[in-house]
Amino acid sequence: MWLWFSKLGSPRWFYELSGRWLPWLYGAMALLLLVGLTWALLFVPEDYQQGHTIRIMYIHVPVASISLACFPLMAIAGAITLVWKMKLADMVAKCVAPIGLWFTGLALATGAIWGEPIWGTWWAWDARLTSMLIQFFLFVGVIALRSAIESPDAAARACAVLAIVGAINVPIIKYSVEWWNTLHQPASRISMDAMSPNPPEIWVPLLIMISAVYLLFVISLLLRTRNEILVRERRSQWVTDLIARSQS
Amino acid sequence: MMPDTDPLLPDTPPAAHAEPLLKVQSLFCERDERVLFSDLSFSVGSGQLMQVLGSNGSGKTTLLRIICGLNDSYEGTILWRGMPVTDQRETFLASLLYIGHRVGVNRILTPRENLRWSASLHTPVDDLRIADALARVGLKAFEDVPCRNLSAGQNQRVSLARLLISPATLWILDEPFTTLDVYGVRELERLLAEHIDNGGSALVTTHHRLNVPCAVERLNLDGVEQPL
Amino acid sequence: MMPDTDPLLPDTPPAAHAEPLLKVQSLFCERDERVLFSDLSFSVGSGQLMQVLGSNGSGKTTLLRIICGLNDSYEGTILWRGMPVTDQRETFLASLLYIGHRVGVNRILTPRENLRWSASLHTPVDDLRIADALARVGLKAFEDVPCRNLSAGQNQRVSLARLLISPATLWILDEPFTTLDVYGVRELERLLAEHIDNGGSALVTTHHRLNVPCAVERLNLDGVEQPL
Amino acid sequence: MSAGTVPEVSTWGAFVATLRRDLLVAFKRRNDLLNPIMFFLIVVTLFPLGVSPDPLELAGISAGVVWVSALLASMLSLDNLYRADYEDGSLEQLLLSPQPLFFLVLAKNIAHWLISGLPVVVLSPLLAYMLYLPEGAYWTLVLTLLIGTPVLSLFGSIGVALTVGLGSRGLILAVIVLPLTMPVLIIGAKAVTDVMFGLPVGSHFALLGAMLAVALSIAPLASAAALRISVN
Amino acid sequence: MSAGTVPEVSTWGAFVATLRRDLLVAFKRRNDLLNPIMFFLIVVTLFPLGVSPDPLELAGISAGVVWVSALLASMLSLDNLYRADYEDGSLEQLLLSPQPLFFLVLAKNIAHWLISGLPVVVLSPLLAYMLYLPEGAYWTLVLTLLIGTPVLSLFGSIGVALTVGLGSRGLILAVIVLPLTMPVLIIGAKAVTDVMFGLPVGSHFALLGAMLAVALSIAPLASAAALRISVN
Ligand code: HEM
Ligand SMILES: Nc1ncnc2c1ncn2[C@@H]1O[C@H](COP(=O)(O)OP(=O)(O)OP(=O)(O)O)[C@@H](O)[C@H]1O
Ligand SMILES: Nc1ncnc2c1ncn2[C@@H]1O[C@H](COP(=O)(O)OP(=O)(O)OP(=O)(O)O)[C@@H](O)[C@H]1O
Ligand SMILES: [Mg+2]
Ligand SMILES: [Mg+2]
Repeated sequence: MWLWFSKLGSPRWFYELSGRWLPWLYGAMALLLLVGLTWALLFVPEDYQQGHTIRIMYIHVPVASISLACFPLMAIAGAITLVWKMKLADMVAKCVAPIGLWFTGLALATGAIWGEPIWGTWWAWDARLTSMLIQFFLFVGVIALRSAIESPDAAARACAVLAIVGAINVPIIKYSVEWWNTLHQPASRISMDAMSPNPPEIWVPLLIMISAVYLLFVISLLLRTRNEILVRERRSQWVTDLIARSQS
Repeated sequence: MMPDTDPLLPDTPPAAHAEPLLKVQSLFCERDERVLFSDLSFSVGSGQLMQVLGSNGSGKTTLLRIICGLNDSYEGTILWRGMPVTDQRETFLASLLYIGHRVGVNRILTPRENLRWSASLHTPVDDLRIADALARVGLKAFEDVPCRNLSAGQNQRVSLARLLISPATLWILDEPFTTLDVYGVRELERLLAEHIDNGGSALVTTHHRLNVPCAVERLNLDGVEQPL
Repeated sequence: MMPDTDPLLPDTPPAAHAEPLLKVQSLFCERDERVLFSDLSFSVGSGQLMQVLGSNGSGKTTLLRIICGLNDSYEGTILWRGMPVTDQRETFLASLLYIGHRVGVNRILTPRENLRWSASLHTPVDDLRIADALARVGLKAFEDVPCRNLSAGQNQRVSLARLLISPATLWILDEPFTTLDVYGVRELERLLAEHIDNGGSALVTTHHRLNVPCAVERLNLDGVEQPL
Repeated sequence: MSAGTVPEVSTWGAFVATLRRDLLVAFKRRNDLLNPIMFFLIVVTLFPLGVSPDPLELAGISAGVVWVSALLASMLSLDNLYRADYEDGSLEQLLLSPQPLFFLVLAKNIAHWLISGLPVVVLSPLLAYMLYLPEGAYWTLVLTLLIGTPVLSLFGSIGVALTVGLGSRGLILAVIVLPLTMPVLIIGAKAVTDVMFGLPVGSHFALLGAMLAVALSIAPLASAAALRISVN
Repeated sequence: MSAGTVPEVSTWGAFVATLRRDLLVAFKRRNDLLNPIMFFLIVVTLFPLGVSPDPLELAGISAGVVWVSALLASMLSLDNLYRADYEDGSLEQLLLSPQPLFFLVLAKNIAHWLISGLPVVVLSPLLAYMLYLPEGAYWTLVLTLLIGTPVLSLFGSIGVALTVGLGSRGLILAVIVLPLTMPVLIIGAKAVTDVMFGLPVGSHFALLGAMLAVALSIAPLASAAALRISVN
């Protein structure tokens, strides 16, 4: 176990392993995305109320659900950085922040685009929307702090502290926001209940899209992390060898 | 590089007294991809004064901050009385007095108030001791002037007064002679000599030739002579 | 105290050359109800190097800032080429270069960018001059490193590089040797000597003995020897 | 000055000395005492000016405005918490104290709250009156602020500790701290509005209390860790 | 380095160099560019959280809230204007330049507005939308901010210049600057609300324009004088 752990901490090992995984991940994602998108865009029946706009769901829901996973992931990586000083954990923490920001932004954007035809407004101070917005701010804070601190080592630990404090806060924020607005606008709440009576034609492609976007997330995280590994280890022997090999 | 057991073995440096208090073993540090020092080992015993030399940017300040624990981007071991400092932070800090480039003097407070707080962080002392210390560093008339109204050298003196009220064994001073006038320099040298006489030890960076009655070890961080 | 007309009269100080550029007449200044100096008069001619001495808190920094016009709580007259500086601020400033306790180096920018801006405030110079100046003060490899990543002495060197790109006649330097290593001290002394040779003049405070080939006048601000 | 003896140390003494020192600094610069109040007052007056002087409209937003202003006042005063100490080197001395950093940081946070939080709490009824807050909600407002502002100081302290070594000021601190403190704002302001509508507010107070407890136990730790990182 | 010749000087060159330098510092710390916008966004978010998420209620206060937030964002970013220069000694160098201080200060103020004012103006429609500002008032809001924020930078600069030598931060600045800038806030917000009610707003714009003209000609002078005092 400990061996595995220390091995996992080795950027080189991670780089090589992920290099072997990537082609498979690419393939799987391409397949799922192709199936999911064609199904969602061409074959899913029009909703009797929402019309074609229902198709935005196939982007919105996967993106939104992944964005929720990013902050906890960052906090866990941060905790590992602080406790075991594992470099790889910090690289992951660093790379997941912008991805989380993008996915949160995308969820906000797709939600807004969807909301326009459904609610007649791009934005409402609904509980879920608001907590997403605050999460967006939290990501911005972490990224701003990372870019403001110049020493990578100090930045790693400072961001880890912030991510952990933020992660303790995320549930509190979510709870307080939800509880804050249910009195005023219970109608605009989104929930799985709305989906349950729906037939499999609707939720099967959704599941496919969720898996596809999850893979997209994993791939982008891997690519970013690999890039980060190369940058940080650029003076180590194996990276120099790698560069020499790729150039010849 | 150095034997890490018996300090009485013949290859210990001549001035190292009985027991090496601080021991630095194969220290490595790089900043901005420039190696500042690698495999640096030395020890400071009680009653030993070590002057750290090196040209600008050679890593003197960095070394001192690493030893104090203010900077932890290094590899290697630092031992205090034979135990790694990381395992006994509090004990080590209780025997340490550090004065850095930034003197640690609040500009709103008076010298007296500044010293009172500094002391309370380590060992509280009574006001008489503080007044004595301030008088000895030449601030007799300035005890109750806000430090922002003092000159650069006077502020430096406030921070040096800490040396007089602290029971610390190890002094780590980063360019303490900066902005001191000739009297101040002489007084600080006298303080250093007293401390060494009493069995304390000190690690000091300065570009100036120390004029003290005791032996001064030199640690030079310059790999090559600087071309300037 | 001094004749304020013909500089060739016998009672001008021996090293004062032909024309007194800067002339300070019966200057009086008190701070916090302590008189720092009163009826202070001296002059600095071209090709003259004046070292201001005095114990900590005697008013050296205050004097230099008064001359530059950064501090105007004084009484007395300061003349530049025979005219009160207050009547010809711009002309005076165009011939002045001041480096104070705070070095005037932005910590985000690189040495190169810092120098470029400094120069543009007086006389813009091309990048080649700047690179030369930085190389001469020993920052050849550090031209594009943000200054916050430089050591204390390296920052001081950035500010000293200004001496090399400025056409100013009068240098006013407040403890410029602080944190410089021995090479830096030597280089700065060489710079000072060159400037004096070229007919420039300089007013320098430092507690260290200047080791320059030219004559050094001394202005001591201490009324009495300090008891320290 | 005898070498070799470890001096007797006193955590409580260091705690009190640090608390007293920070209060002393604030008292010497009387501005530090006056400014949070003045800022609070000014920001609150911005609203009648910027929004509308209509009593009814103001009454509706009064609780929120007072709370938002308290939040901003607390955040703005945070900058003083470690900055001066960082710049003059006192922070290094603090970190090199053999005493547990947790308590020293806590002492500084308490001093900060006494200087900038408490005056705001005391002044709030006056401002609430100026904004036509309904009679019955005064005590709730004061109580929520009394429990909430220490949480703001404690969380804010983490943000300042993380950013104290950076050149840029104010804004990055706000960007980090404000999102973290939004729950306090929501619950505090909600409690006051709920009282205005005659709703029960016990659970709000329980929540605020829980937040204070969590903040008291965790925030100084996080601040201490952050300070070590910043000084590095 | 020949002694005795007065070097040829160029005010325009010094102006451009100073402007470029301040922008360069901001670009190197990309945060400086992002933070005013984020702060603006976050502060605007505080109001729905604190006051009420109700569209109608928010629409009523939206103009005021956007303006107050812009004012606060401008003020918070002001702290960067001279502080770093004061602390590292660059300010002394600025004062010792033979060039007229008026233009150097103006260059710094323009840089400050480009970094912190302009982004706020650009972002304001989005926030106005989130606060349900009625359709017709968008252009008025953007225009008032476009004319008003430079006035905030220019007046704010005087406040920073006066307080740059003081130890305490943020709050005293706010206490000095906010009252100075209240007229801008009142007129700017009023113009937007008037448009919402279909009233004419020409005179408001005339007033704002006049303020800008006055600020441009007087404020840099006052800032320059204040800087001289602060460095003393
Ligand atoms: C900016 C606006 C919006 C944001 C920020 C947003 C955010 C979210 C979030 C965070 C989730 C949770 C994903 C998960 O738990 O895995 C979600 C799910 C969902 N959203 Fe949105 N949303 C927005 C607008 C909308 C709109 C306008 C609709 C359409 C009526 C909508 C429909 C859904 C559905 C059906 C789900 C899946 C059900 C669920 O997992 O709870 N969303 N959205
Ligand atoms: N801001 C100030 N306000 C009031 N008095 C001051 C201020 N700064 C310095 N003083 C007083 O003026 C005197 C002279 O200070 P100055 O800085 O000129 O001394 P100095 O000769 O440069 O000393 P040093 O060698 O320490 O740099 C000091 O004794 C101090 O008490
Ligand atoms: N914050 C920092 N980040 C990255 N590198 C730094 C930092 N501070 C200093 N350095 C680098 O580390 C080197 C050593 O700096 P240090 O301050 O230890 O030198 P020093 O020997 O104390 O010099 P001086 O005599 O000028 O005080 C410098 O060359 C500098 O480039
Ligand atoms: Mg140093
Ligand atoms: Mg001085």
